[in-house]
Amino acid sequence: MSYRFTPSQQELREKTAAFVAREIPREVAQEVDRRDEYPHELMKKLGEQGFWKINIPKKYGGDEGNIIDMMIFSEEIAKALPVLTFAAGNVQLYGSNILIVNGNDAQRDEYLPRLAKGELKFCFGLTEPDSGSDAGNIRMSAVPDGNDYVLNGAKIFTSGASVADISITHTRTASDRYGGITSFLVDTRSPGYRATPLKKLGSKGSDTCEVYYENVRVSRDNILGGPECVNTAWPQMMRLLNGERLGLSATTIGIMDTVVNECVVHIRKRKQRVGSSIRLQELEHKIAEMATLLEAARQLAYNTASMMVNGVNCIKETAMCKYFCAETGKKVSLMGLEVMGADGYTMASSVQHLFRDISLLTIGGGTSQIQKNVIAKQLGL
Amino acid sequence: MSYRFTPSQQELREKTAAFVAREIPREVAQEVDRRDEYPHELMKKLGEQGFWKINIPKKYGGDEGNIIDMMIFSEEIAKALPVLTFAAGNVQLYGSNILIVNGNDAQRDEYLPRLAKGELKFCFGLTEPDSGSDAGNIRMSAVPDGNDYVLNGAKIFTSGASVADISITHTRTASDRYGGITSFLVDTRSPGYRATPLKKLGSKGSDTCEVYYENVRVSRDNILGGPECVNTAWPQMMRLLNGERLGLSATTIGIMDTVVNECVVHIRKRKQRVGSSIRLQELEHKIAEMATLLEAARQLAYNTASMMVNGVNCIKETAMCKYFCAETGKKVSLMGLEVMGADGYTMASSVQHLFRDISLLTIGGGTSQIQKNVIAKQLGL
Amino acid sequence: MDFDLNLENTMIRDAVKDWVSKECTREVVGQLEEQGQFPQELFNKLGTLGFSGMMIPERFAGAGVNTLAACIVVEELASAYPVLANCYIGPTFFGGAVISELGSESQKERYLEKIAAQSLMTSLAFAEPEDADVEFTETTAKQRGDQFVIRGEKAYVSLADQAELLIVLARTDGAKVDDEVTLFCVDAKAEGVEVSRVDTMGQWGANTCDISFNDVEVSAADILGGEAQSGKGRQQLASISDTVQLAYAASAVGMAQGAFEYALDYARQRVQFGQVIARYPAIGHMLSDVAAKTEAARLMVYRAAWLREQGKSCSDAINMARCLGAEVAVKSAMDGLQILGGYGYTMEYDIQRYVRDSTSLFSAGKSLDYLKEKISESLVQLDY
Amino acid sequence: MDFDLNLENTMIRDAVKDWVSKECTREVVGQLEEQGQFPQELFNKLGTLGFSGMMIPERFAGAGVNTLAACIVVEELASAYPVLANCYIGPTFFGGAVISELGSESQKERYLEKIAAQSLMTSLAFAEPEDADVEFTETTAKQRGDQFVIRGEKAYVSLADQAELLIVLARTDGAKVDDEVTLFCVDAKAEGVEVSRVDTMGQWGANTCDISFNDVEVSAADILGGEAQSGKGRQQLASISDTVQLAYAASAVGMAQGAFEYALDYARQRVQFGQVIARYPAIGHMLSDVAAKTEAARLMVYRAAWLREQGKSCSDAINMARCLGAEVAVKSAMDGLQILGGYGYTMEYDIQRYVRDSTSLFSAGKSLDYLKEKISESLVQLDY
Repeated sequence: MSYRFTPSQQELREKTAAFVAREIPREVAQEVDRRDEYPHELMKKLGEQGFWKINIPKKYGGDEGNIIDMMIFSEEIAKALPVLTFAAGNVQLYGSNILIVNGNDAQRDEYLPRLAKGELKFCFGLTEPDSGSDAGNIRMSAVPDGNDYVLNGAKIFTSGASVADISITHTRTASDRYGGITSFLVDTRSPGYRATPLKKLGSKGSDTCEVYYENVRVSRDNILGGPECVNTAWPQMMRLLNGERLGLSATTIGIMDTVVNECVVHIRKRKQRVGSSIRLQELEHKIAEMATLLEAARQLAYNTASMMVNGVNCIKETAMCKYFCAETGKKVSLMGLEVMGADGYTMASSVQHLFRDISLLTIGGGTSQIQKNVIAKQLGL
Repeated sequence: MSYRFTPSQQELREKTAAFVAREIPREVAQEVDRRDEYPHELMKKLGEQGFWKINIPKKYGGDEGNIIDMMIFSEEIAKALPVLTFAAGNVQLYGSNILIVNGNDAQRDEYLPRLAKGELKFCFGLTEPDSGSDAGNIRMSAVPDGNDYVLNGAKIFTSGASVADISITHTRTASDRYGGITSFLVDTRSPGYRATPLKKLGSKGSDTCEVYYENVRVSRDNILGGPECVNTAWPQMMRLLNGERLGLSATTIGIMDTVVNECVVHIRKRKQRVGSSIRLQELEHKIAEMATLLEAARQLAYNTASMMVNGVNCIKETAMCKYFCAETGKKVSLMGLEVMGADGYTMASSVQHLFRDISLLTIGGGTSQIQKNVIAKQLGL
Repeated sequence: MDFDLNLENTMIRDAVKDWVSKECTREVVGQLEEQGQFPQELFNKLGTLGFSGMMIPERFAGAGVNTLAACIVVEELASAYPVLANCYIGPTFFGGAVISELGSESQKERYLEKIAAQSLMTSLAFAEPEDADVEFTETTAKQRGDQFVIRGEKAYVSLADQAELLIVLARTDGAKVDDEVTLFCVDAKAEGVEVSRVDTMGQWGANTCDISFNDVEVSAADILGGEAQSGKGRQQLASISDTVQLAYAASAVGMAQGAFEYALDYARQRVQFGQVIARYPAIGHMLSDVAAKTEAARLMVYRAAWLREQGKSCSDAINMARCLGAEVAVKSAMDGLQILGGYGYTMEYDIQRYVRDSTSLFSAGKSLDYLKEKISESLVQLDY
Repeated sequence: MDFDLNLENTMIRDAVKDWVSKECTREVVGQLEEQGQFPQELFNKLGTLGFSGMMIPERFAGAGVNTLAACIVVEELASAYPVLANCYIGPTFFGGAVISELGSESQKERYLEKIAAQSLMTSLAFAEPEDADVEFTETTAKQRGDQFVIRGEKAYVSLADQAELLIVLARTDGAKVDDEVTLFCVDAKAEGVEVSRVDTMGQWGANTCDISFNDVEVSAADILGGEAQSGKGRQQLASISDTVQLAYAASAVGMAQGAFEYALDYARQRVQFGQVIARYPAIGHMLSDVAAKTEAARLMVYRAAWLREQGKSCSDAINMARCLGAEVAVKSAMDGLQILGGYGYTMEYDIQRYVRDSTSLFSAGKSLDYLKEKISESLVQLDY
């Protein structure tokens, strides 16, 4: 029992941290937030540096890393610009990972090499206006027509939908609630596909969209996993959940790390200016609590990941992890805002930026309430 | 990086769990609590089963286990009877561990073999009526007189002081606040030594005493570590802190484990009786939260322990661990009381028993406030 | 708006405070705690103040209904000795208020005068060992002519061993739906009533009891409010719930205040690192937080009492006060324990008592999650 | 005790509520938010209601001091549009209350009438870029004959870009101890005053500004309260702090209420798994908790306002209300965000605005830890 990263994981962390230090100074992060534009340039640079290969199998030109590698990448990136981990998800998670887990060989052969090179982006069209936590309540229709299906309906909160090349689109193909959902690889250049980005509190630049499908035509070969996978999108999605939860957890850890550091620097400066004072105890204790919560979240996240890597069933644990990390991250960010005072409330401060970004994380990827439902069920309740 | 116990550690866990199942059914635990008597019989049985050898070096007849072994033992025992982990501390921690870390060869040779056999108990006389969190404020005097020292003063909150054979007693031997403290091995049969147990909210049976020393005579050879260790009790004590914090953390984990299980059983029963109902969601979510907090505490504790085992400097981390585990344990126990309702408020319920016991753990072994001071300092504040 | 107590209530508060400071000294309460018995003597002394009639109209020998004053008495008692507050709640709220509001004329005549004289303890026997929810009531009342025969088990009944009058929830033969229940006034000394004490973590002396009803006979006239109220227990329970929860809310605020003052007192004297610990933000801010939340909960209780007195809708206000009260009472006790540290953990100091007593508020009368459920049901229907 | 508003204040509340529902519609506020500018037009409309004189005696053209009513106005404005509440606080509390209480006769004559007509915005320039604490004030006021020359930097001054009057904290030459400071009334358009906006996470339109004072000349008569008050800024600040914090406390309660109603409204309509989500305890209990804490904080604010009006000691009450208010305002907004989920995260829905605006309460005027420090200082000296 020990907490140890492999040498290649340590290398990945250093490489990612170096990328962040070089390419994402605070001004760059602030600018992405201010302009609310997808970080195309940073994405391109990430690709050039080989970060898209992390989780792609060797035979497709990748590094064949596991969830821990993905988390290391996300944590380091999130320290400076959390939204970039979501954008990276358009390649690593909703592209490569989905195809590795649920695609068929033809789909993998077609897309993985190009994903590894940064030539493609995917997005994940699941949520609809009336289906949030109730994710199975999918209404978008996919009606067979010869060798094709014709898709009609609307999606919402699809990140990267206006910049992606392929949208993994969930549709209703049979009445059975969970057994009648089919996932298609939809070319976003198809006629009838239209995506409009939403303005949001945070995670600006994620290109989170409302998407409309009007008679979008897709070949049955583009069913995720191939034609035989019709009506299996729900179990396909279940296979992704553990990884998604852990990836989001890593993002929260990166965020907390920076919040804690910013607060430490802030109070140190204040002490240099006005001297040590017992009056600062309250704020110092707040920071001690924040740092402790971060440490607990970090240990929980990476140990849960190692369960997953070791093939242990860990639905309960990943749900706990996502729930704990997101709620803790929100709490730590709020405490950070309080510690930073008026300074933290300005747009120049990374703490408010990270606070706005993390506020999504108790919602996206399954709300805390849904995670608790899952945990309770796994506890036999 | 992975969460893994060695086969011998797994064996130890099973052996301890079997002991608990066999020897400490709820009625026994309740009886210890009710009578508020030191659990002599259980201590004797633990000794017979070889549990005192866990952390004693092989050359003294022990198993040479590390802090993780100690934690496994504490966690399993605490599931049924937390106070027994404190009583066990009279052998393992304040006896064996102190001698291993701070004793000299003569002292080790004299005591360790007997400790391994369960023939001796030690207690740790540090706190005084006016020195709690301010532990350095020691006033008990030790005045040299020939080859002896003469001790006068009072200690408080010394666990096991009326049943122990030896009290590791901290005294003031020079005016320097932290550099003038000396620790003696005081034979409790010495004339002038008097210990009276205190009645407490919980941890009943710990034999936590007020202790009075009236002209208690101790040879200078009985200075912990030998005569050359005069005035070094403070750094000696610092060497014990990481282990103590981790041991207490393990106790909280055992407590939380039982609280969560009791609540799960309680709600399952209720569901069997009245059927599933959305009205139970609140309580189910509470349990999900409790189970999550337990998981986070567990990961934090054992990973911090593995840092210590690997020789990493971990003052900050053990302080975080003790602080997080104790506060979380208190919170989880309070939530448990709420979930259990009127059932949990009866003396028959282990939840109220564990709640009363854990309420000490944000205080003893360094309060949460002191841990936060330590953490803040380690963060450079 | 006026946040001052009126003269009458100011005088009542002063009188109780004065009495408490003289009679409920640390020594007295400490001894009573050690004995763990119903504090009969102290309770009798309290009775001489005449506060038990505060929820009873004057025509039944009561002091006239003064809900706010009754809450203030509960609050002051609870701040020094929560058990005594519970003892007072028995006659005043469970007995006086419930019978005054829901009793039949003959029940009022039979009980109220004795209650007002504090010589008749009333207990509410609603919950059962298996469930506290009304719809799972298994205790039955079988009709035999003009009589009913009650059979079943009740659990966690406060002070049943001291009670003369038990108000018992049962299901009659004719009950058609799950929540068609009936409340009976049962003589606690009647044949077939068996009361046994349950050991609890706190509230020692306000003895929690289980009760067996082994074919206990009562008449139709013993139905609370008279025979016409048969099967209407559910509605009566809603009104009783407000009464009971208001009393517990007041008690919660008193406990919060008592634990707070005790901890503050200690923190102002205890010196560590050369300074009284109240001066450390780690301690001082804990205290200021509790002080603020206690004051807020107190205002909630007074507002709820005032609404109830004015005959206005008050269930939400009461349930909110009760939930906030429990939260701050437990917080105040737990923070106090932390502030007193090792000393607080010993039975020598009173803070452990507040810890043990305040945690009874998780389930006193109803669980907090039940009360929050009621509030949220009401919010859903609310018209903003 | 009386928990009803009197007739006058009821009418004022109704009038504000009515005005808010008509003028501060979601559409209007949404547009103003998008522009991110001082809401001049809406503010002018508000001015026609004549509420800016509520902290000003009648003899100075005010409405007569009605602290409770002023708090109610703040509360109602904040519940729909927190920025507008801050705009109202500027003249009414920073201007009207401060000048009425502390100004010299000539200052009152000069400013109050215009303030009462809401045509003179006042800002408080106390904090500095490096520190918000008085004793670290580095801005100096050097005396030159009858004049003072102010030089220094002030930070995080609300609405300074709209202000005509700045009340500025400075240290005079003669200051002997760290906290001997002086408050000056400075014309915001005076030569040497440079105001620059600071982008903030929320409170868009209630523009936060930095100010440079580059040798700004004022006369001794411009010392707040007149020349005799030179060096006595510290005491004046204590009184101003109460005024300011009471206003922010009221604003906090308004925000809590606004966010709560918004979330409740959504939760009553949004269906998931075949049921409106307000019916799920996970959502319903969140709402009931916020409802209770908002009500409690509101009572704390009203009590604080009432104490202040009665001339009673009110600093603790105000600071407690302010801390509880901030806590529940942020909680209400954050819980609301959670309840609205993905929708709440978009700028299309208002809850994100409450999140951004309410978090300003961590540092509005003073930090929460500073206020808790004040409360605990007072507790230590308290006589129970």
